[in-house]
Amino acid sequence: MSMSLDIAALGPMLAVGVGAILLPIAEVLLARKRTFLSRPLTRERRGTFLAVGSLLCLVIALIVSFNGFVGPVRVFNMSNPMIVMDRVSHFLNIVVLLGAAMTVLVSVKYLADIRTNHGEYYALVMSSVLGMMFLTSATDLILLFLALELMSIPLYVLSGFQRESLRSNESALKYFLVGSFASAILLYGMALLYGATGSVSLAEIGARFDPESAIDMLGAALVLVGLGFKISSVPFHQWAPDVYEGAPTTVTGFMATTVKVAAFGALLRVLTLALEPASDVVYGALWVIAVLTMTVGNLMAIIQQNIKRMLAYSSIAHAGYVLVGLIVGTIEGYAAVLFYLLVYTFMTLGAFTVVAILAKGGEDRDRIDDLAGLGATRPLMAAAMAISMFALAGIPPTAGFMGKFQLFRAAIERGTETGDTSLFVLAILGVLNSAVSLAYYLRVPLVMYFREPDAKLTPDLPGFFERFVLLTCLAAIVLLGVVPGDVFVIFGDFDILSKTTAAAQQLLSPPSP
Amino acid sequence: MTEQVLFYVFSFVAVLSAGGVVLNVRNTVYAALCLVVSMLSIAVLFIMLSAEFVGVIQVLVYAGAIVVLFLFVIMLLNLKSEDMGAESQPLLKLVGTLLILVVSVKLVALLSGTRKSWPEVGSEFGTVRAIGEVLYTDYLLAFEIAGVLLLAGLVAAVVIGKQRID
Amino acid sequence: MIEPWHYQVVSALLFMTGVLGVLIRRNVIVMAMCIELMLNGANLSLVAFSRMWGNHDGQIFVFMVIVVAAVEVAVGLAIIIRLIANRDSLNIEDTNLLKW
Amino acid sequence: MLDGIGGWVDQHLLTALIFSPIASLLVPMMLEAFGWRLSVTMWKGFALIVSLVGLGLGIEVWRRFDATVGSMQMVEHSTWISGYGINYYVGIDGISLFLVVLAAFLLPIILIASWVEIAKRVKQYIFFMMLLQTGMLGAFLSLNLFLFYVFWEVMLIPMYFVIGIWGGPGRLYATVKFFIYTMLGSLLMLVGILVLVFLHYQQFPGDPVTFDYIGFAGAPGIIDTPIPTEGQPWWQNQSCLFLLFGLSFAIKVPVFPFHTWLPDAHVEAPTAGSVVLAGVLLKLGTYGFLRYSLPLFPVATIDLAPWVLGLAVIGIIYGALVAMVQQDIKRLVAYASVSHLGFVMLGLFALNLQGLEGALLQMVNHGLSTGALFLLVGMLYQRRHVRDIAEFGGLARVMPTFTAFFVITTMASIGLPLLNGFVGEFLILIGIFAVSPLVAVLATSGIILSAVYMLWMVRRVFFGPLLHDVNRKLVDLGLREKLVATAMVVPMIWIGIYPSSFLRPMDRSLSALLRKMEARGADIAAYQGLGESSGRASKESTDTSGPESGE
Amino acid sequence: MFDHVNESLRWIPFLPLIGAMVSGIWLIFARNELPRPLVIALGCLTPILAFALSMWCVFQLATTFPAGERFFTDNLYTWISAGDFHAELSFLLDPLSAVMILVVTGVGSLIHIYSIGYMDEDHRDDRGFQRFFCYMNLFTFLMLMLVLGDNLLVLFVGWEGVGLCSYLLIGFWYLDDHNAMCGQKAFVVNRIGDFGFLLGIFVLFWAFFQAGHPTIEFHAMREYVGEIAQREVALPAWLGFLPGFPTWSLLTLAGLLFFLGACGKSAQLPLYVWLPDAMAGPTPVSALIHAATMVTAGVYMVCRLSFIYSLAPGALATVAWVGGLTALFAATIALCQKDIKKILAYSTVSQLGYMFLAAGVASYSAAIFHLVTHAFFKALLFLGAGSVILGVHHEQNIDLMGGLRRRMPWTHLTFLVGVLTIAGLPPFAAFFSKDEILLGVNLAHDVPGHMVLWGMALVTAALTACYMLRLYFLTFTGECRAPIQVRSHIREQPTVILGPLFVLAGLSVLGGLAGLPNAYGETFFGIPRSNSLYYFLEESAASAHHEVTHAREFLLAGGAVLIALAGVATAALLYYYRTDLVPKLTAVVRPLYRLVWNKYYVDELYQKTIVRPLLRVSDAFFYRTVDVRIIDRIGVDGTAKVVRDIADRGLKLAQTGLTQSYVFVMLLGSVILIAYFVRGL
Repeated sequence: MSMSLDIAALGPMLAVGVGAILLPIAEVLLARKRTFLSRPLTRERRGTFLAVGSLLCLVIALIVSFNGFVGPVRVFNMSNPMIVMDRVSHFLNIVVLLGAAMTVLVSVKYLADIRTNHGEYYALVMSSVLGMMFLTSATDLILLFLALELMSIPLYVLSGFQRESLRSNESALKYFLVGSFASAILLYGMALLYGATGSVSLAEIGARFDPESAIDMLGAALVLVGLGFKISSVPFHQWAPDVYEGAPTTVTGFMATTVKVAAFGALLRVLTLALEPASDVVYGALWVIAVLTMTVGNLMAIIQQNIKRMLAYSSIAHAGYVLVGLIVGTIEGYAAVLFYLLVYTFMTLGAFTVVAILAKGGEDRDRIDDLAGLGATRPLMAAAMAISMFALAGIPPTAGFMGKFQLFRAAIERGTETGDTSLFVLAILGVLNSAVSLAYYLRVPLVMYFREPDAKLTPDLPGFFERFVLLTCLAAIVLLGVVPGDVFVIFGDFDILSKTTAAAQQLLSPPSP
Repeated sequence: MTEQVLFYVFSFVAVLSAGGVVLNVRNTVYAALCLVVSMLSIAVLFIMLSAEFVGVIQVLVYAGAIVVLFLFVIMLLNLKSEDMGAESQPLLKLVGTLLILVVSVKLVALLSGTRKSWPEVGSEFGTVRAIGEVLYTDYLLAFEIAGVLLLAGLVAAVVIGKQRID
Repeated sequence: MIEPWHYQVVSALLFMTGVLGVLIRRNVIVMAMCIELMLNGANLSLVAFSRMWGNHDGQIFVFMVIVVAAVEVAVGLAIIIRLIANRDSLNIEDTNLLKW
Repeated sequence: MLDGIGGWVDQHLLTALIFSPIASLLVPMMLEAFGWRLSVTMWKGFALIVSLVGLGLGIEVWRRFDATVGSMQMVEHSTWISGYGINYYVGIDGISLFLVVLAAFLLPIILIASWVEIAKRVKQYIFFMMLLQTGMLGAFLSLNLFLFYVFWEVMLIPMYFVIGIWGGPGRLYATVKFFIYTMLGSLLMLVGILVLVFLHYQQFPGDPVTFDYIGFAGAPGIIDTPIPTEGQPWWQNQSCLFLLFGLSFAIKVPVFPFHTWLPDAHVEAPTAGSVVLAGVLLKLGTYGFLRYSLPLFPVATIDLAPWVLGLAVIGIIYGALVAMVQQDIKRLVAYASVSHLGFVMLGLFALNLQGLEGALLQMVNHGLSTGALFLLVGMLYQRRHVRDIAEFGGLARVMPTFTAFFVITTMASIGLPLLNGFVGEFLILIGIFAVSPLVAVLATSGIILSAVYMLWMVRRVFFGPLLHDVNRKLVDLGLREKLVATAMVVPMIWIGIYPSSFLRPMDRSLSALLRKMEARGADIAAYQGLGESSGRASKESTDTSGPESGE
Repeated sequence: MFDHVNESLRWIPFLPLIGAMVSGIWLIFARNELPRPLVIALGCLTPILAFALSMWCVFQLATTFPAGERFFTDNLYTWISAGDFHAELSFLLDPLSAVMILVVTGVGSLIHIYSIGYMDEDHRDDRGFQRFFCYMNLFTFLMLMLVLGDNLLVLFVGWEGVGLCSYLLIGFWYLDDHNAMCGQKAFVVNRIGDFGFLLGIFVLFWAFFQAGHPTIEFHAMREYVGEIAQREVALPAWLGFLPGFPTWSLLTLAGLLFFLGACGKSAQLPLYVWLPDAMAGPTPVSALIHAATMVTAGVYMVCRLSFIYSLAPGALATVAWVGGLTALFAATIALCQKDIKKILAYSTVSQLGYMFLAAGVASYSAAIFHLVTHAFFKALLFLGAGSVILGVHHEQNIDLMGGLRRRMPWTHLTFLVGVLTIAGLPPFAAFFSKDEILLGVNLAHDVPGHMVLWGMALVTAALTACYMLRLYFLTFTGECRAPIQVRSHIREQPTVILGPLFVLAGLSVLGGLAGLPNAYGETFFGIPRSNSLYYFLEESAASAHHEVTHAREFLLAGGAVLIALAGVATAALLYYYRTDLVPKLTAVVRPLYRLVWNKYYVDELYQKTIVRPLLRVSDAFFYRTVDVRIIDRIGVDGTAKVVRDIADRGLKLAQTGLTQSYVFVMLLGSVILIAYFVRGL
């Protein structure tokens, strides 16, 4: 049999994969008494080296993805295209890579602060990222499952990375148990889908899917449960707060952003390719899930004292917002989803970065009160935090508002076209929710600016990496909010909005490789 | 005829020993052993479904590696009998159990409704050769990813598991 | 005559047994085992379907699942060991520092 | 270089007006970035200069304004987010003119007034005030619904900080309450805007989707969208949309049951905050009604008018009664604002020229007189750091100048003729009388009550014996404060004596608005209880008069 | 400036305004006081110049303009214009306003001069002297706006403005809280009247608007009033108790509304309560504002709108009755007061009632006539009282006076003239004006119960004579009851104070000639149409014309004189010859006496029924209950709390931290999802 493999289609993955494979080796080499630098390295130096290395891979991957975006749609293996490298996957990969890169940058100092600076960290991050990238592009159940696990398993460990801290252990254990439980359910669902249609490729499943048959629908439901777990949508969300709170802050940031992005990518694929025939039932279910997710997330966030936990709930709520775009199911809707995921990454990472910088003396300082007086002591951090909060709350002229605006715009547009009241109600509930969300988002600037700083707990200055990340997030939040059109012109006419739209178009009309 | 006997026997054993894993509260080791039994019988079912390769893998990896790993850990922590205090949320678990029973019944009913017959398949079907061909052509990518996954798992297990980090 | 649905029933039973175990057993190791049971259930149905459709996708899938399962168990057990090292208990209910 | 800028400003007057406050801050920021240490005074001085430039621009706008046309003037239009119909689209007409001028006028006064009051975090203070100014001006001038919404929201953040950082003891509660309350309303408005936009998109399938409120270059704008009055789905009807918009405006105004954030905000806010709040921010609510609710949903306006009128009247009387029993001067003035803005609402929903012009003028009046009251109270607070009426008494003896200004302002706000308040209130009342004499009667009784609470406050603060010895040592206004007070009082007298210079520019725009409402299916003639027969009368008589057909 | 008479009109009000502005701005911005001479020049010269100018204008009016169109306007600019509503800022000089401005500027100037002396040694307040003249000038300006206003709105400007000045001047000595409170009371009560006034404007404007002539300008209204004469307004159902329900004549409604305003401004029942308290101000203020000019604005307004009232008999009757009742009511109260100024205040109320009575029977000229004479003698009385008060060192209680005749002869003389005038004895001015009023009432057949009114008017006249004489006797006759240390220093006042007294006394004596009734004119002097005021005013406010024989006129007059004499006699008996009778008498009618002595408890009534309940309701119910508790705590914070509690008390419980509960929830969720997906399940 003849195979025609298009290795280059995997460009971005290769870059990251190489990193994932080489970093552990590099770590071992660097850890020796006599390194090629001919003298033993402190753990910090080692960490920095590895971070830079992984950063290198990520940046290469980024560049490749940017190129891929403007290029044609490609698949790895013509005879059995398990992945499709279309604009959606490229776009989401870019988002994931950005998130990962920023995480890596922040981690260097943070790991030193919490005294768990192990080189494996970066290897695990890289392999997780690899999983995410495959997840966003997978069009095949097998690959979907594999990628999901490749993404999750390193995360189980990463969240338990503070080996000595009970909270970290607990977070890891919970994540592991509930996570693998969920993936087992997902697997069973996949099995049923396969049994119902006799194929593992999403496109063919979609072609043969029979909404009347019970097994098909059963499989669909179970798959939705599995993916719903990954995007932490109610009622499959409860692991998120615990895990996010216990995990090291940078890991939390990483999980809260990239994992969601990738999982939403998978969800997009499944919904558009496989479950299209069952769309009305699926969307009906998603409507309820979206409303629940927004509401529960926001309500629970109000009563939190720990900022990581609060952000966990806020990330749940935001998953709800994004679902709105999925439910709309138009080009605008999907474009809004993509855009929102990008924006969301910056907003949330900005916040988590600040929290990470606050860590000191081997432990996190993640109570909201720990931020008291930050506005006076550390203006940049405070500003970043505040703007992230306002963005998350969706106040113009920040990117968060732009994202929400597009989501609700899509909903209303579809609603007015079809006279579908449910979409209008969804939008109303959405905006009411974001009004509720103010209750906790505003608390952070309130504490930072209106409270007097605690004298003995002045956080240390953000280092170069951190400052870089903060400024990047700030710039992105503001620019994406003010001129969402042509933000990334520097990357060669990269008009986000039109790009998301273009990507969404490809999503709706799956390209024939 | 023999097929039916085999099927019923092994599926019975499989489910029974699976139940053993769940219900055997006293001794974790027994639970692990039940797991082995269940997996072996599942392997038999695999082979009955003319999936030799997978069956073999099932025996080697699952029974041979995974469960051994379990046992190893159990021994390492040498806790034969687990003694957990009082149940903290009995009601929830009761309801859950009932729910599961109901769902299982429904599920069985539903699945038994789907009547389909076996297609004729060549003798090649499910052999190592056949699987190998597909695996290294169509599913090459998946295979590679599985490799990375194993590496990642290795690193992960090491970093989290090893007793002390210098 | 044994038909595909027989196997499906068995797999479903296995799967649900696993679910039951995860729900009611408080010993984390046993919970991990039960997850393996769930995976096995899924595997069985995959193989059965693969036979039913006469294509190999299902078996490949199972192969991959077994790999995944192995990794999962390795990692999971590592985490559990770490847990034991820090807190001498296998009871899942003892790990609830993080709540609300 | 300079005349280059000059030329640009000459071309883009409104843009310059909107963005000069915030943009000009780049200069000192640059300087500081390059290592110059600017002293606090330099910052203040710079801010003052900038605000004065803004005032100059505002006056220039007024000078250029052509009172003989009712349409938008000095329009600027350029694409912001292509493909989304989101444009940078600003323009001014008789409705927004004086609110803009007012805003531009108040900023320097506020800065001078708070020259010493603001001691800590001066840079942040200046930044927020400038941002606030930009937001307010933008909201008044924008003609693109998206742009409007953005500016509308942008104002919240600086106000949040101004109250929260420089406010009184209860500031946290007050500021969060203010923020969430306002945001809740405006988010609903966002949904309303979206529905409108896509209704428009459906009505005019040929055109691209647009957020432009008034069509640019011949294209139909949102204002031209026919909106169903009944039929399915219910949420595309005028009434529903009116409510979506109206709630946010009503909260901002604030209309009766939604008013409780205002006293808290006023009491806790620093002087500057209170002045901006009372002076300009509240006007955005009434402005919103006038600019958007009335012309967009004329039929719903008339259908729901009874409710609005009811709430407004309740607000007038209720606010006055509650103000009467306040012990805290600022709280008293805050409730007085509720009462006064009730008048404005009445004027708006009178839907005749008298009412509308009165309402619009009253917005300016309220900005001046209540703003002045807050300024004066602030001066008092600077000296004694208390606001309890009981703490004072007999101040007229030690602070005659202060007393004089305060009494004049009071008289203005209770609507004494030859001062600004009277013109507005009179026009509003005579306007609403045409719609519902009963409402007019109730509202007019409000002017009795206003005299009661204001004079009572004046008496207890300024007259009677000097009970507290601390008050004996109070010093009268200094030069700076006299300047501020005079600057506030002069326009009051001007409006009171020669209101035409304000009424005339409004006239065309407002009558155009009324014609627009009629063109969009509002039967205003029938709505005017007296106007109805007046329609006949005017047809018989030679002049085509009638309260609604102003020309 | 004098080249054209129209142009010159505006300067009549503006001259005092200049004075007010200069000293006012100085007061605001400077710390010290202007030099006294300058203050006096500004304060007194401006009204005097205004007076001269008014004389000239009136002379022009009377001579250059032919009878029939004796009016001209001075139009400055369009003040308010919105839609069809236009209000010019323009002044109108016609016979009515001519009379008024002469009174205002004339009497005003005299009082200004008087004030120089009166305020001279007042040291209660630094810069008080200048402040006083500033306010007085401001008042003069606004009063002139009021009387010269060419339309309702300008009239209203003056209307409210004089209210403000009265507020400021009553509370002039603000350091005494009581004074401030009185000023506030005056302002608020006046506002109640203004409430009616405004509504009246609205009614008239829209009525004329519907008739196709949107205007509030007097001559235009008068021209078109016929077109709306027949308009009826439907009353809402809850007004069913009113007479004439369900519809009222629109003009009646308007007339009543305006009259409400008049009641406020001119202290008629039930809104008279502020005037007695207004005496807290300096005496010249009482003389100028609360006797001569401002309080008569209501009468002026009714006459100004006579063309409406003449078409609204219901309104007119109401005016008459309220006036008559007020006259009687106030006179009774005045009987027992002990404060010299309070007595004069109540007599003012009573006299104003007289004027309204006159206006109510449509004899407007009589009303104006009495207004003029009243301005003379009441100003005289107040100024005299002021000089007395100065003499006894700011003592106002007449029980502590007495025997001042010898110590202050000139004051005594002028005061006596005033007393006799108000008592209505010939040949003093008030005799003629009162006489005309009584005649008018007696003949007004179309007013229901006009004979009753006539009787009340006669009784009032008697009472007036009685209490004024009482005042006179108690103050000037008998032996001095003032405290010893004061007694020795009681001196006659300087010329600057006495001068105005003499002038006013002269006017009180001769003022009657302005409106000498035709009967007297023809009988004694052979002058036909000697009631020149009547004919002069006819074209601005046409009074009802009654054919009446001279005999009847004399008869009525004689009756009136007898009545007055009776009152005089009673007073003389009780307070001069047999002073010992008074205690006995009061002992006999003690409850009645106490009732009257406490002014019928009207103030207390208002306090109990209106003021206190309003405050209590506002505080306890509206503020503390509705605002704080219901809206804020339950409504706003309540919502927030509920939202929070949903999480804190509810959802939170699901987040147990126990893994297996999460598993359970997931399971539950999946089952529901499956049930929704697989209909069969």
